[in-house]
Amino acid sequence: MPYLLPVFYGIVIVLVLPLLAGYIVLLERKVMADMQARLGPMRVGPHGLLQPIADALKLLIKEGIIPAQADRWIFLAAPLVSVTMALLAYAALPFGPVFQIADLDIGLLFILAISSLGVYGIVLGGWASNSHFSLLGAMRSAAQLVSYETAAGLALVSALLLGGSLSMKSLVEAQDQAGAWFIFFAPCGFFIYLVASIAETNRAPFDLPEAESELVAGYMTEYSGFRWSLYFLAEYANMIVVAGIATTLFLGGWLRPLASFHGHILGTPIEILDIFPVIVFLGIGGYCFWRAPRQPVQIQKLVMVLFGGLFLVLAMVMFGSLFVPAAMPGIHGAFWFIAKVLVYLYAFLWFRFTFPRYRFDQLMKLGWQFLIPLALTNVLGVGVAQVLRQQLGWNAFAAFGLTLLATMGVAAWLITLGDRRDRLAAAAPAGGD
Amino acid sequence: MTDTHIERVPGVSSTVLGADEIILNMGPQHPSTHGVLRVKLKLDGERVVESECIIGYLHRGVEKIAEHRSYQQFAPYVDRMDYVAAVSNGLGYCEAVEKLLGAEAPIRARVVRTILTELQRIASHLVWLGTHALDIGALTPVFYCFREREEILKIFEKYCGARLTTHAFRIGGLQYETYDGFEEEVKRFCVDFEHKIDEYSTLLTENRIWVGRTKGVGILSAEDAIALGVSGPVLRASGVAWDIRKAMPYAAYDLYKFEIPTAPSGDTYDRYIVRMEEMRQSRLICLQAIENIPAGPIMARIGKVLKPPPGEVYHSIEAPKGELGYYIVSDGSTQPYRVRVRPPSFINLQAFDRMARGSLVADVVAIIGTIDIVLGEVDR
Amino acid sequence: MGTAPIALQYGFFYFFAGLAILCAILMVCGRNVVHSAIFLIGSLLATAGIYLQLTAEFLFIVQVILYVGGIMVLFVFVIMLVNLDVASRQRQFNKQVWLAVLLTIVLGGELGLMTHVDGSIFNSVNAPQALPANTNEVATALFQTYMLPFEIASIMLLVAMVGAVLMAKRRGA
Amino acid sequence: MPLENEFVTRLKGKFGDAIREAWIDRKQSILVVDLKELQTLAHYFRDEEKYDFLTDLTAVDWPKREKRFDVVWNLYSFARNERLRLKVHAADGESVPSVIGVWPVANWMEREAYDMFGIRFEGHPDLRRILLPDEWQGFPLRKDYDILKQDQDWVRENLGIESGQ
Repeated sequence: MPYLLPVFYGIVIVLVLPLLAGYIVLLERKVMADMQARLGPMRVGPHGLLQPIADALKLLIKEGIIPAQADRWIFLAAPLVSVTMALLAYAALPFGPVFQIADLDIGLLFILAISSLGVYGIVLGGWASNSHFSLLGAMRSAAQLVSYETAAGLALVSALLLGGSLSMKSLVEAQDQAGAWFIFFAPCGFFIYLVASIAETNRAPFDLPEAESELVAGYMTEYSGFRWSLYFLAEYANMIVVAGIATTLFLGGWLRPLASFHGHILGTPIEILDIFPVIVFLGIGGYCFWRAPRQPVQIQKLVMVLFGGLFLVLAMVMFGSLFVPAAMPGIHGAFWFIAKVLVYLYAFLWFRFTFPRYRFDQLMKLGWQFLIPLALTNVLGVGVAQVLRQQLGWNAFAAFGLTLLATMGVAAWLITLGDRRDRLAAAAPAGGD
Repeated sequence: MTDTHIERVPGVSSTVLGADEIILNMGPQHPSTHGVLRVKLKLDGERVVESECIIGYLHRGVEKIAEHRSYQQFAPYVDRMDYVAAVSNGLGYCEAVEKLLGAEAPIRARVVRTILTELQRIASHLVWLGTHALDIGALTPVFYCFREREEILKIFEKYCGARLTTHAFRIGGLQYETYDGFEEEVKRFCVDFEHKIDEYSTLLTENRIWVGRTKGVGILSAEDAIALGVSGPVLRASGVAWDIRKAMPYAAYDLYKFEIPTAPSGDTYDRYIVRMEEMRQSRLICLQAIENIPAGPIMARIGKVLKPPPGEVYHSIEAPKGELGYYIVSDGSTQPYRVRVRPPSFINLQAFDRMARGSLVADVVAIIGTIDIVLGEVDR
Repeated sequence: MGTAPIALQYGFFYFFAGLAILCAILMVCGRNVVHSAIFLIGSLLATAGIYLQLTAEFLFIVQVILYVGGIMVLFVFVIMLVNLDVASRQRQFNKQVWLAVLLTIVLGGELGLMTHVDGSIFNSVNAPQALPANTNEVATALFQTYMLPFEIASIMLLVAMVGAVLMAKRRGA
Repeated sequence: MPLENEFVTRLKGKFGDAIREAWIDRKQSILVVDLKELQTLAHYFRDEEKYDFLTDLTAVDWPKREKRFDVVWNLYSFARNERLRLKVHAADGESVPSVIGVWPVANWMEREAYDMFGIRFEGHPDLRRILLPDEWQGFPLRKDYDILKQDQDWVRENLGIESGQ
């Protein structure tokens, strides 16, 4: 039954994703709290572990308000568009060598196309709310998405040149064969994509569409309850998608670090990496058990023990799968994929709590005058390096090092150029018009 | 009084669309107007052509209240003006009444006043820094700032029992002796605080986005600043090295060495730099003062009932936001005949129009933040 | 996909085709410009679905990325920017309605005649089942077989773009 | 204590009767000048005597006096590091010349003085209430302003109940 497995995967994703998004929000709040010298959510469940569930329940039973002046049907449909597109993109995302709904020949293009449709949810929602804040937020969002999609797409092209395919699966396999992740070949491409993907998901420091000090909540201003949570889910789902794309294209997808050292059970010292997931889960589980008696309330102790047990089970699954060659790549691949996605998302959070917000014109300037030219240079450079390596037999290190240097040089030049332009612009209206 | 927020999308000149100037209303309920300030902006596209501040939403008639209270009774009211820097308000009022009486607080009282006022200046600047950064989208500094401010408020609380509206000083000196361990706590705070300022600095000072958002925004030239009566850090950031603590020393400022930080260009970034440096200087003043608090009485002999001889006095101090002046007229009775407060926020806010003209709408938020207003003081 | 039963294939085809036509009609008849735009998007997506069914994946993706994700976003953007309240108040059907009816009849008759007289026109090409990796083939066609026309086309587009920018700038100055 | 120094004699020599009184109160110099000459004096003080910073502008109400208002300008000179208090006496309804042209900072201060005392400033471009609502009745900082009556009227009008005060 070839149709059944993808359907099963699809159901798993639709069911698990909201939960995952909820826990990423918790993670975000915890990371934010840590960076800001606070504790973060601590009340609902031990260390706030049940907070996402409480939040979800609250949102579900909240009254959904439809403004009287709103365009009713579009107002109702827009969040659905957003969340549908966000979920559809998962169809081509490989969580592991096995866990992928459809290995499309054009997988990457599919994901890009679908996530570019997500902007309709935002634009239509903002328009249908019939509020200035919403409309303006939607406009900014659309303009931002369209501009940064170009930069992001160009950044991805450098990985495509290296991988020679559009299929997500073969891109990962290409990295396996190349012996190193593409981030080492095209670091500039990766960083351009990192910045562009933050902008594309409307996260700080590019969160102008929902800048609360200027636009209240942007396109979500008039939404509440369930529909608001759909937007929220779409935002986090999109974050996971862009993180998944970056992971697949630049960070080696489901591959373990040092993936070319094959082998399974404790042969060489390098195989310690195969035990790594087990150690991580054991550590988390152990911490949960250690903290459990210190929780103030009986039920929190119980929850803590349950979480500890969950992680112990996961550790056992990880350990057990080491001895089952058929299951090992799938399970461990999924672990590494999710771990890399989380690391990528951590960078998102880190940026968010470190940087102030760009002004809209600065944002556009960064996109059009810095990232896009740089991405073009990068694509050109990677292409040249490929030719040097394949046709002229250069050492990969030399070829890509040269590219990197050239791209960095262009970046520095662009920065000085931009600064000079800014100085000139600042000098011009200073006289007052 | 709706909060309609109209704006054009950049890149589209409004003339193309046939629309001329747009009136944009911010506040009085808006997350980044720092209270109940309402700003009416006239826009040409994204540029501000003209602006008008509409104030008075928090007017309580403090000056009228003063005429119906005795001198001592009015003292707690001044804390409610600039509630972010209540200690400074109290200092100005107490010293003004002392001047009116012809009395002077004992040296010990003056030194303790200096320490507490400088701590208050740090606390006030911390609130400014946190909220200003938050307006520009930096989420984290506000928590760091409030963490340190909490330490200062704890010192206040231990000293006089209140954190925000402290009423720390009395006319003629101090009500309370310093508590045990006061010196050590202030010293520990000041020593630690050096690294904390560096911490804020790392987050912002050389951050490209921060510099991009603040440099060249809301420029106020020195001539304009003087003509518009601007004082405090805003004036100093325009290059005028004028600080009442140096120019006309009060309390115990003549005993300590400190610098007046200035900056050349009078933009938002310079005001940021000046205030950061001021915190460092305040810390140094505290450290000098705490080394040697003279022994002696803490209250001058002025009697229980205050009946200043008829006449008038103007006394001003360098509050965190600028020149805070009290003009008190006495008719010889126990109640002031007239109390006029010269509020720094009110006067500095008047310069907003000059700073905002020609800037982008998104900069308005930054400019409001950089003036450092407290609406309680603007509206009184 | 090639293995799907023929009935399913027909079902999908009629679904997409019907959707495309329905959306197109609604787009023309709608009074609200934004609604019209949405129906146009629906029509484009349905067409993309037909492409997908023909296993022309690359065409499908291009349709979605370019038309729906790119051009239509700009359309919607502009529509929202210039508030077109005026259009919704105007009469939608003007005096050319009879001409339109006439043309429709002529066109329909023509189509019917052709299929009736010579049925071979419309089923001359039998799409091979499951084209192998047609992205590669598109690339080969564009960059090897038809390299010159492709490059000429792109240069013309570039010229047009630069010209448009120049004209817009001059008017602004 | 009357103020008699070189500065005052210079002023008196220049402006004669326009300088009505000069005295020192608690080490602060106070100058009462003629209302009509205020504009000239303001320009003179700013340009010649370098009192370039108008610190404060306010008023005091003395209802028993014939000219009931003292309008007070607090000047400061950066160059001399000195303050000077300028006063004029104004009757109710009498216009005081605006000094916005000399010290632009006077704009809001004059509006506030108008708001609180009802003193009109001649030549002010936009003399409206600033702190109180536009429709406010009376001028609160006048000594004969009955705060309770105002409150009762307001409560009756806006809330439709008798005031609790």
